[in-house]
Amino acid sequence: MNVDVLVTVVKAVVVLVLLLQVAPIMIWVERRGSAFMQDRPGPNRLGPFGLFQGLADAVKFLFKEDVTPALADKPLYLAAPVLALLPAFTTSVVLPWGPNFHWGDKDYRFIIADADTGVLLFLALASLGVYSLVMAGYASNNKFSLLGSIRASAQLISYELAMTVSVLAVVIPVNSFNLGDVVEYQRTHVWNFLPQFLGFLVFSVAAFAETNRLPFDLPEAESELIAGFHTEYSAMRFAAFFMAEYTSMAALSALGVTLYFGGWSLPWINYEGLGWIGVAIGLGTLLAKVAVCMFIFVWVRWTFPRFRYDQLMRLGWKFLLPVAILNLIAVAAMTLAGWL
Amino acid sequence: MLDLLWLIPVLTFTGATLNGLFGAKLPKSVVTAIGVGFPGAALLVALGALWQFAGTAEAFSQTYWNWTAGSLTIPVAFLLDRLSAVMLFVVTFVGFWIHVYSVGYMSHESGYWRYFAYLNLFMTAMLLLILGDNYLIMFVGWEGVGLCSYLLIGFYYDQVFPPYAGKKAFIVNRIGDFAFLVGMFALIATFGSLRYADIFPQIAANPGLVTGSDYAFGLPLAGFIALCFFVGAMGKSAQIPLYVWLPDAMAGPTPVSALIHAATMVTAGVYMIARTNVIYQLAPGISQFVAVIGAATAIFAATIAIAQNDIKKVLAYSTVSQLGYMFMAAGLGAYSAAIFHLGTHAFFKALLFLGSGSVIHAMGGEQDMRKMGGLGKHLPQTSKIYWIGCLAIAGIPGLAGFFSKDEILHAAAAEHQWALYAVGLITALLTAVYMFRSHFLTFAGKFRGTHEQEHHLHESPPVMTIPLWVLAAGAIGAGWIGIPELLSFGADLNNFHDILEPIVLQPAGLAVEEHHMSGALQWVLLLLATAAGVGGWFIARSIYGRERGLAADRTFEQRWPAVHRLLENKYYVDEIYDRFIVRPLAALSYFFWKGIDMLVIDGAVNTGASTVEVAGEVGRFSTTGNVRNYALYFFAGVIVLFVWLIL
Amino acid sequence: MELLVFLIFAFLAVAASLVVVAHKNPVYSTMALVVTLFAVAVLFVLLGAPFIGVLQVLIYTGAIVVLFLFVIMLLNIGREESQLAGHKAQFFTAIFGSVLFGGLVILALSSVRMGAQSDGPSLALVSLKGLATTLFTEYLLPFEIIGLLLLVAVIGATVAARRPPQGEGSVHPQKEEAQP
Amino acid sequence: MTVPVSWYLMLAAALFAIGTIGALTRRNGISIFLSIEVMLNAANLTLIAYSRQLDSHTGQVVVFFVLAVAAAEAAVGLALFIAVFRQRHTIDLNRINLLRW
Repeated sequence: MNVDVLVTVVKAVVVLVLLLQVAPIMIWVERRGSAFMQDRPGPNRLGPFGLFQGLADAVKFLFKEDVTPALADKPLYLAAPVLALLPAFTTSVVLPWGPNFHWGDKDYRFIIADADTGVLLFLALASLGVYSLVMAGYASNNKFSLLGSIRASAQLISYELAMTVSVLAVVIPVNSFNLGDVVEYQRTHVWNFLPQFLGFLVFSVAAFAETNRLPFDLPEAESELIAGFHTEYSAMRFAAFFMAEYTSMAALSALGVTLYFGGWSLPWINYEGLGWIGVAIGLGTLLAKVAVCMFIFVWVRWTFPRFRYDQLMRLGWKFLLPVAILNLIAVAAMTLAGWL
Repeated sequence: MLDLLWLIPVLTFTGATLNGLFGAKLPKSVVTAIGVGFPGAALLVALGALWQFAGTAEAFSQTYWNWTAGSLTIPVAFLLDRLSAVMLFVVTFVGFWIHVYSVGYMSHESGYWRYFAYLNLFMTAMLLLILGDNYLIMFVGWEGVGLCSYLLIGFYYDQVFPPYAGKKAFIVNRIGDFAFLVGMFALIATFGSLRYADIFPQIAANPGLVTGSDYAFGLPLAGFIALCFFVGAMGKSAQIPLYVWLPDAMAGPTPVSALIHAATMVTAGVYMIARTNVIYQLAPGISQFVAVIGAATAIFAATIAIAQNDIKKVLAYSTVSQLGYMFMAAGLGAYSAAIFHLGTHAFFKALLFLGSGSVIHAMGGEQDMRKMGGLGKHLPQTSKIYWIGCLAIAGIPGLAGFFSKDEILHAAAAEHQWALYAVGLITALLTAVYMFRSHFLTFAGKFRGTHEQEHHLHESPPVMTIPLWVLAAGAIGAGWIGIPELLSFGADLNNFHDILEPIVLQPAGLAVEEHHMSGALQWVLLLLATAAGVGGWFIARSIYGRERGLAADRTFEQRWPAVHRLLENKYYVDEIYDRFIVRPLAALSYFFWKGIDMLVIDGAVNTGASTVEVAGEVGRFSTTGNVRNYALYFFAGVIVLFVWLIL
Repeated sequence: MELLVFLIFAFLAVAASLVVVAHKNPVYSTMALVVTLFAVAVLFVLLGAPFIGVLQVLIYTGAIVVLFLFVIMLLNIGREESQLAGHKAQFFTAIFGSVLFGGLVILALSSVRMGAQSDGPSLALVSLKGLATTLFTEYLLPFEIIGLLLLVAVIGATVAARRPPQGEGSVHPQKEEAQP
Repeated sequence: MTVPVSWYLMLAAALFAIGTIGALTRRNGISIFLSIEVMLNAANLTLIAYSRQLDSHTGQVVVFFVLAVAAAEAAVGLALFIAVFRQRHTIDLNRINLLRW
């Protein structure tokens, strides 16, 4: 068997295992975090600090009855949750998870798919996420679901634009779409959030919208649409949406960290000299940064109220997009001037 | 001043433009100032230019712009040589005084501003005609005067006859213009130019160029061009058979008749033939034809004039007759004599017309001589002036007509064209008869009109009489620049005889025939001419003088009713034209209208239209309104194209 | 390997496009279109145009087709399809013509065997820099014009889809008017 | 094992024919649009295939433009459908036949 293929498989397995842990952990973090913010105990029965609550939830989802509405459009109804997981997990193939490592007589990058089109591929795959929402809402044959789907499709397209433009601004000084190159660039220069603070702001706001998190959770807005596009889902299918949401949050966080906060790197550390320990430190650093981001997701969710739909659209089209374009132009000009 | 040659037509054109555009809104005094002031200024400039020209006597040419169409280049240029100098003087001088006269004559007309706009425009066109450096400029002027003639004949457009007469003049003139155009095309085709200075020296140096093989209709080029140009001149200058429009043109205001249909425009044909003399010299047959037509016109018109009762008609036929004289001279090769007669005729015929105008003005528009008579008492100045005009045209020695007419008869005799001479002499006699007849009928005897008219009779205001006296002076004195050799008593006082020497080019190889007549013969001829004039006066006096009035006419009518009717109805020429040309043409037009145009052409078009309509009726069912069907048609087309491409 | 990928995704593309064309429900058609587009994008990558492939997914499936879905759901277009006279003729003519056309092309292509190079696409072809250089030098003007076209399309779409002014859609101007 | 470029072209032809069938036989406006997108994609595939065959970027650049044009077409076309739907409450092209004789 080819060593290259073996290395790729190993990388993929490591990343997949890591990502699969996100959802259970996040269930606990979300519940305990919200409880902490609202000054109440939260789940505290199962294990220390209720740490096994995630496990319990998983078991519950697995054994609940899987209900399919009678008038649902069955194939689409069944396919939607599966489709939701697809972009969440596939996007991570272009992310750099750690420094280069040596195997056999070759250097490898800790990226599963070391593609030239890196970040574009990420965005392309992420943009497929909208289909699961739309399919789910449409197939449920429920007016709340349908409304959620319509909202989702419009919202995701709108914020994708702003996000893409802000990401492109990062790519300009790096001169490559490859996220590994982005990290390498930040190791020799200052982290991107400093010169591109505007872009970072736009990206983070768009990230909330892209993951349907509060304050942009219009597609599921429980006070208006019950549960939006997944109103009719239950049991493991519901859990799949849950998982997809947290996983894509993690993937987007990783992307944001990679783009603006040096990815797996910390300044003044010579990872290459440390060998496998360096790789471990890099991976740990990345996970730590992602964890901070995830906590911010939770923190924001329990802090801000929900936007109205027209406010959402106005913010996306009339504020974020112009700011992102402004940022793009500024970065391009600075790059031309040689400041970056 | 010679450099300001361009200013002369521009001045008159400015007058025409100002009056034409704003005249309706301007007060009458301003219209008068513009209408007379600009031709006056033009006259001053022309006199200045002529003064300077007389000093150098060199042909002067000025190019302003070149009009280029393909390989043909026509310069917009003016030429002042001796020929155009004479014409320039006649046109501006006589023209100006007729403008002055018009102020009085037209003072009560409603279209006062329009009249002066037209008249100034006419001056412009006429000046273009005579000053042009080439045939095209001449043609522009030629058409321009035709247009103004049409406009002015039809000046009283609210009446029935004047517009009709205007149309008639215009249409008859088109026949001649067509021939003129053909002649110009022949010139362009042969020489690639229309400039006099390009063509004539070339022909003079190498006559073989135009006299060689047949060009068209069995004529060599010279003959063809000469014939074409003469047909053009026939129309413009009212020669047989195209003279019919001129008598009708009297429907216009009388000063117009004086200026356009006596003094200037109708002489354009003579001017053109004099200008083209080289070609006519090389076409002796056509020249002879010109002379014969001229002579025939002269006597033909004179006989009609005798039986006319309308004072302006008499003068109109007189004009036709005198124009015939000029053409006779031109045909005989006596171009100087033709131009001489043109000049003197301009003076005395303008004088006569204006005099008749004065009479008509006094009579309140009445033109029939049978209702006049005894006006000498009421209009003493007009009577005298008219008398001078009659003497001048009759060829009484000492006045202008005598000298110029004598030149022409002399030329005929010198060429041994005795038949033409005889015709000329008889015409001279007839001329004297009908002119004095008109004078006697108008001014002598008792008044035959209504009491109201008699009460109303008055002498014309000075603004009309002063131009009359100026022209009368011309009618008396204009002849003295060309005193015949015989009367010069040794000194060469005939200043006009050689005036066209630089213009009349001698074609190479054409022998100069010096016809020298014996002194005695010349004396005899001179006396004969004088006798004709004086005899005419006596005849007229004995028939119409004193109190006799119209009695003789009635006697004549009773004795030879057929002859009288024939003459009174102008030999039925108009009726003949109507019967043999106008009506067949109308019938043919009707046939083309109903048969060809409506049946064939419209039918073809309508057939096409209804075919399309039927096709549309059927084809519209393919437009189902369903976009998908259209897409299918589109796709079918793509397949066809594709198959065609790969096969 | 390439052959395998090609065969899989070619089959996927054809099958999905058949669903696009044949399915009565426009939502299914749209979903099938997504599959077709994705499959073709993979083929683009195989042909040495990874950038175009990614763009295809990003723009086509990520934005354009979502727009289709949005409109389908907004207008709630069901399965109802009318049956009008003359449809059968249209139907069979279209199928016959299309099959004829496709058959002709495939027939024509089967006789020529081109591009059987043993090596994959050249590095220069795959390189993003080369594509960018071509796009921004040789095709700069068309690129700018396309930008203009998109702007015009945005304006046109906005105008075409706008409600008549007196509708409830124009809350904001009324609000501004209400102020003294 | 490499695939001859002509196979891609044949695939494109097949896709194009399928798309054409859809565009000509469907009555739902949106479905026709979708079929047209399939046709566009077939054309794109051809362009990319020739880009590979000729080792030139031009084909890819043209596909880039086609993508942009498709975006514009979708935007305007869908806006028109919405406008038409407001008026006639259908986008069945058999019922939108104002151009009928």
